[in-house]
Amino acid sequence: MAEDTAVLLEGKDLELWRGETRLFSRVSFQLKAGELLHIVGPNGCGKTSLLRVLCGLTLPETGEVYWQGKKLARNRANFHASTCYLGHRESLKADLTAEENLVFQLGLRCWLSPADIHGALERVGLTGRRTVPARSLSAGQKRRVSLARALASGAKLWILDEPYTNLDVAGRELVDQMMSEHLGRDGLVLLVAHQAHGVADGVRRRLELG
Amino acid sequence: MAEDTAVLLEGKDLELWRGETRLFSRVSFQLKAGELLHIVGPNGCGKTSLLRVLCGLTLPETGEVYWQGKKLARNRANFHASTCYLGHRESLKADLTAEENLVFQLGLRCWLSPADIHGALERVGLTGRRTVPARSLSAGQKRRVSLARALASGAKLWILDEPYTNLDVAGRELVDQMMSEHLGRDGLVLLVAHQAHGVADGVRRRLELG
Amino acid sequence: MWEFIHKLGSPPHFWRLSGTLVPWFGWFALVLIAVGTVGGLWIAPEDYQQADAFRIIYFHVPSAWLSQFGYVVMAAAAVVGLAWRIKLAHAVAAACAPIGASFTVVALATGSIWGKPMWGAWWVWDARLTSTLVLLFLYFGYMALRAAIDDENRADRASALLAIIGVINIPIIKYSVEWWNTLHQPATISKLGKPSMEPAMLVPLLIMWLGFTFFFFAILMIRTRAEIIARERNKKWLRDVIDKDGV
Amino acid sequence: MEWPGLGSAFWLQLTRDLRLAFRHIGQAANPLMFFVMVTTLFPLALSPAPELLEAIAPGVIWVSALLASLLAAESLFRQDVEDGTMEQLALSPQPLSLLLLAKTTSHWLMTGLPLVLMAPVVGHALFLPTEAIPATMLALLLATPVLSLAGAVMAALTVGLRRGGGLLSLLILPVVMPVLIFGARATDMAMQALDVSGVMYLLAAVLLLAISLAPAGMAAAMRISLD
Amino acid sequence: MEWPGLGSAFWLQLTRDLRLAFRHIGQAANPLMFFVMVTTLFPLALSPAPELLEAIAPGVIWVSALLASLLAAESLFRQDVEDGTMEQLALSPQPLSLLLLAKTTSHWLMTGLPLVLMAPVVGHALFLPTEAIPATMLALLLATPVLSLAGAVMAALTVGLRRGGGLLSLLILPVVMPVLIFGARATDMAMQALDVSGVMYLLAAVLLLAISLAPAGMAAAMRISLD
Ligand code: HEM
Ligand SMILES: Nc1ncnc2c1ncn2[C@@H]1O[C@H](COP(=O)(O)OP(=O)(O)OP(=O)(O)O)[C@@H](O)[C@H]1O
Ligand SMILES: Nc1ncnc2c1ncn2[C@@H]1O[C@H](COP(=O)(O)OP(=O)(O)OP(=O)(O)O)[C@@H](O)[C@H]1O
Ligand SMILES: [Mg+2]
Ligand SMILES: [Mg+2]
Repeated sequence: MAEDTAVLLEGKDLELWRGETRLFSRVSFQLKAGELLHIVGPNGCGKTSLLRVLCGLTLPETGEVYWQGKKLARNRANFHASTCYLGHRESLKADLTAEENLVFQLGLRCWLSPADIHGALERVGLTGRRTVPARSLSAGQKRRVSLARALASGAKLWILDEPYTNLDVAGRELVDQMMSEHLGRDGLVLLVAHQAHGVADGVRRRLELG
Repeated sequence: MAEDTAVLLEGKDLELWRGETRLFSRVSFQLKAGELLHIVGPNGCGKTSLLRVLCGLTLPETGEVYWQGKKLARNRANFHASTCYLGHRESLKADLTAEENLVFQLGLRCWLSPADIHGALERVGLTGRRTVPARSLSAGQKRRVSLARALASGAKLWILDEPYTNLDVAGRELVDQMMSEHLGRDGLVLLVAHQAHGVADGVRRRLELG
Repeated sequence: MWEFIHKLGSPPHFWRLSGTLVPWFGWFALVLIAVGTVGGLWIAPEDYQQADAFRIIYFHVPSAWLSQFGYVVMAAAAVVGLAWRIKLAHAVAAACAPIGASFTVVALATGSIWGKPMWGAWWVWDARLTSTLVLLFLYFGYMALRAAIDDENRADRASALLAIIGVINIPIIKYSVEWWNTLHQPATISKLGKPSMEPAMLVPLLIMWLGFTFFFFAILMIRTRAEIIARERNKKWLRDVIDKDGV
Repeated sequence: MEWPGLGSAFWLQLTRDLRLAFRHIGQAANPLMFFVMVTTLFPLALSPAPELLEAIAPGVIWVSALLASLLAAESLFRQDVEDGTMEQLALSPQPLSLLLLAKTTSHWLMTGLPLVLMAPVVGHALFLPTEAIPATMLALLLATPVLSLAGAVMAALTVGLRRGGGLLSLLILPVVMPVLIFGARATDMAMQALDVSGVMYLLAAVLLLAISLAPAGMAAAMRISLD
Repeated sequence: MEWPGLGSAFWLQLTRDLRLAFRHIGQAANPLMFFVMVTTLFPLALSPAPELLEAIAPGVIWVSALLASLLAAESLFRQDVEDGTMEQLALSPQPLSLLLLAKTTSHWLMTGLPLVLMAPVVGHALFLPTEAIPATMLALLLATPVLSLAGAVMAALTVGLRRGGGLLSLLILPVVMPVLIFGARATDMAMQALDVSGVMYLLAAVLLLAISLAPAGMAAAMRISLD
């Protein structure tokens, strides 16, 4: 049941508690190939937490997440092989260069030639900073490295938590382009962003939290 | 020479190198009471580095920074007592609550009653999260804690590096309000932000980098 | 089995059950310990070589036994809690740790009091003694870890994992006397078939042992109820129950 | 979906950690430094009577080995968790246990292996009879990985938490005490020219046990800490 | 401009770090537990003959002192630098050296002081003659702060000059070793009922030197590292 028309990612009435407070409950949605889900809500309403539940980092109080119809816990490896998660923190080793970081992180999930990685880095405009350790990259440049990771990962599902953060105007346009292309390739995008995204075509849905 | 009409903060042809690359050179500006300087430029052009030079964390290659006419190195304590710096990273202790963090950080620079701190936290909308350690605050909530620090610090010069990051719409408006009020109080603001800020009144200047 | 676990796993049910059981266990323990003490300290004959010093065995052995049994109970509860995500099991484990720790302390204390006349030293570095000390450290580690984690859910799971890892130590304690030739008494009671102890000494010991065990469970249930109160404080059923018939 | 095999994943993780370690050569050197200090301290501090030193040599070697690995366990996973790379490991298709095992291996290569190699030097400094040294080295070779593995499990349990208070040591020491006992016994017996094979088998058994159980434990603990 | 005085700043920093270490007062017991364990290790590793233990007691006590100070030193400042709070300290009107000194003090309170307090217990467990204990405690009281200060300077250096900066940490060896040796010597002499005042004066002198020089050194290293 993995045709592109079928539901790929599904969340069934998810509920999550933090301390005494219930962040969200009865959150359900379905996502097909080529669809983008834009999750919005005020600060602290639980968007990031929801994303972490969806990619299997956090156990929900109740509810289940399904990937290609199977429970996430059942086929975790398969799911992770086809997802790419960009969190609030770019997860870079401060002492390694952007390239070294990508080579390692992507090497765990797919076979890549150095050319692919150079291509991705060039796409996000970091060719000039080959030799700089991630520590001394600027905030926006770090963010761009994460974008390059998403590009090169060849993942089917992108989970982006505020990808526009720290990016200049050109950078924000780049993100929009990337997402449109990805959707065009029948990819899925889970987007959390406070400002409106610029994805014109493709199926776009909204999920209001809180 | 510390009347409000006088120049309070001044940078005289600052130049900074990083590795092989020159980030900026011959950067000069003057800032009077009640003025806002909006520093803009593409990612990695050196905005953050400039701010760090201005608040004395980084030594410039050439040039000098003056506060109230005196060299910064001369009256560091005086200068730091009247500045508040918000960087890319919120500098919070993950294990302390927002309140504990503020009590400590502000306690080093001024005398405050708990009421003041509560007031600031209430202003930024964190009253509901008194008991939560900063670790488990959401990204936007952390940013709001930093805003509260600026509010309560009673500093004359605010140095804000992308204060809008991770904030929802209401949060971004809050930042604009805060800045307008601060300028109204004859405060100074050094702002780095990629999107246009919403400060209507007060003297506003732009500095293009890179 | 499955149903049973989940039925027992529901706090309200456990609350009712324990409410009825605690008094019974308590009284059993009291009576047995009283009988055992009398039997052990007065009726039982003197030991031909240790004179009266040996009588401390009636407190030493049961507490030493419970120090291990308590850990096993804690680990078992932890397994249940992790495997079936039953919160009550975690509560039991949490309640168990301090009890087990205190029995371990008693075992160590009585042991070293006994050791003074027997070995001429309060403490010797012998395998069983050491592994018992390790057991105490394990209890402390468990409690320290639990205390260090703010989020209750995570505290439960992390400390449960630790408890399970620590189980390795139990067989070491149990069989240390066989594996290494130690100063410490080898199994004299637990030897199947004919115990190498005359009944007049043995019977009170067994009674004590039973009494201590009942005592252990009584305390365990009481502490678990306390845990439940702490965890379910803003649940409706608890308020109703407590309003109806107190704690 | 297809993804690179376990072998290459393990290798990738291992090489990355080693590269990082060598960039922070200082931190990596700490445990070794400690080891040297301790072993030189005893002869210098105590009345340096050879027979006394010889008597305490096993204890010194083993305790300092244990403490050195303890010292290093603290910073095993902490940095990865703080900079968010651990999250990415947990989200990779590779089994987390494998990756953490790789991290532990590199950690052992940086802390445990040097101890094994230094054993002869230390042994001489403490007048350990030469015939006891091979046995000691073998025992260390078998025991130090266990120390690293145990340390790794506990580190994974406590990584999310505020440091200090020696919580980690409180958790590790009880678990590793048996290893210490066996190891020291091996050295002791070798000094008296007794047959050590029995102890060695025991240590080897413990090592196998640790290798087979610890990775799963680490992974479970880490997933809890990341939650 | 006016700002709170040095005293209150020092106090604020101190209390914050202590609170970070011990969220619950119960955790204050952990360091004590830690020393109990470390000292139980040696008898385990050695054949537990009282006279032997007595002979090595000084070494054991002082090694665990060294360990305790090293254990925490490595990450004494690293976390603050990484989460950016150190930046804020450097930007506060208070002198950085004072604040870092406060941090070091809290570190000592967590690691050094417990050792001093536990010395009698530990000593007893290792059959240290009772008359040697007061001298040992005094020596520890003088020496452990030096260890903490040296560790702090080392930490500031490693945090700062990242690549291979740790190698500089070897520089503290010349500082630390004498302290340890003299300390252990003090215990040793006290055991033989010799006059220890000389050693004590020496330790005190070293302590004064360290207190007067270390803070400036830390601050300088830290400012470089923040640049
Ligand atoms: C601090 C010192 C001591 C400790 C930590 C200690 C610990 C233990 C432990 C853990 C057990 C096993 C209980 C069980 O599994 O049911 C035990 C049993 C026993 N201990 Fe001790 N003990 C100590 C000192 C002594 C001394 C000094 C004596 C007498 C010479 C003694 C005599 C016994 C006896 C007779 C048993 C029952 C053996 C059996 O049948 O299993 N213990 N002790
Ligand atoms: N132990 C706790 N007790 C109470 N509330 C908690 C606890 N831990 C986390 N929270 C709350 O859970 C929420 C987590 O929010 P999350 O990070 O998912 O928000 P978000 O939607 O991503 O916000 P942002 O837009 O700022 O990123 C926060 O409001 C936080 O205050
Ligand atoms: N060792 C180095 N060699 C070369 N370039 C370096 C080195 N260290 C830092 N840089 C460069 O210095 C710049 C620092 O930029 P800075 O953080 O000031 O940028 P920024 O204007 O704040 O960017 P952003 O808008 O993304 O925050 C980056 O471009 C970085 O690549
Ligand atoms: Mg978020
Ligand atoms: Mg910047």
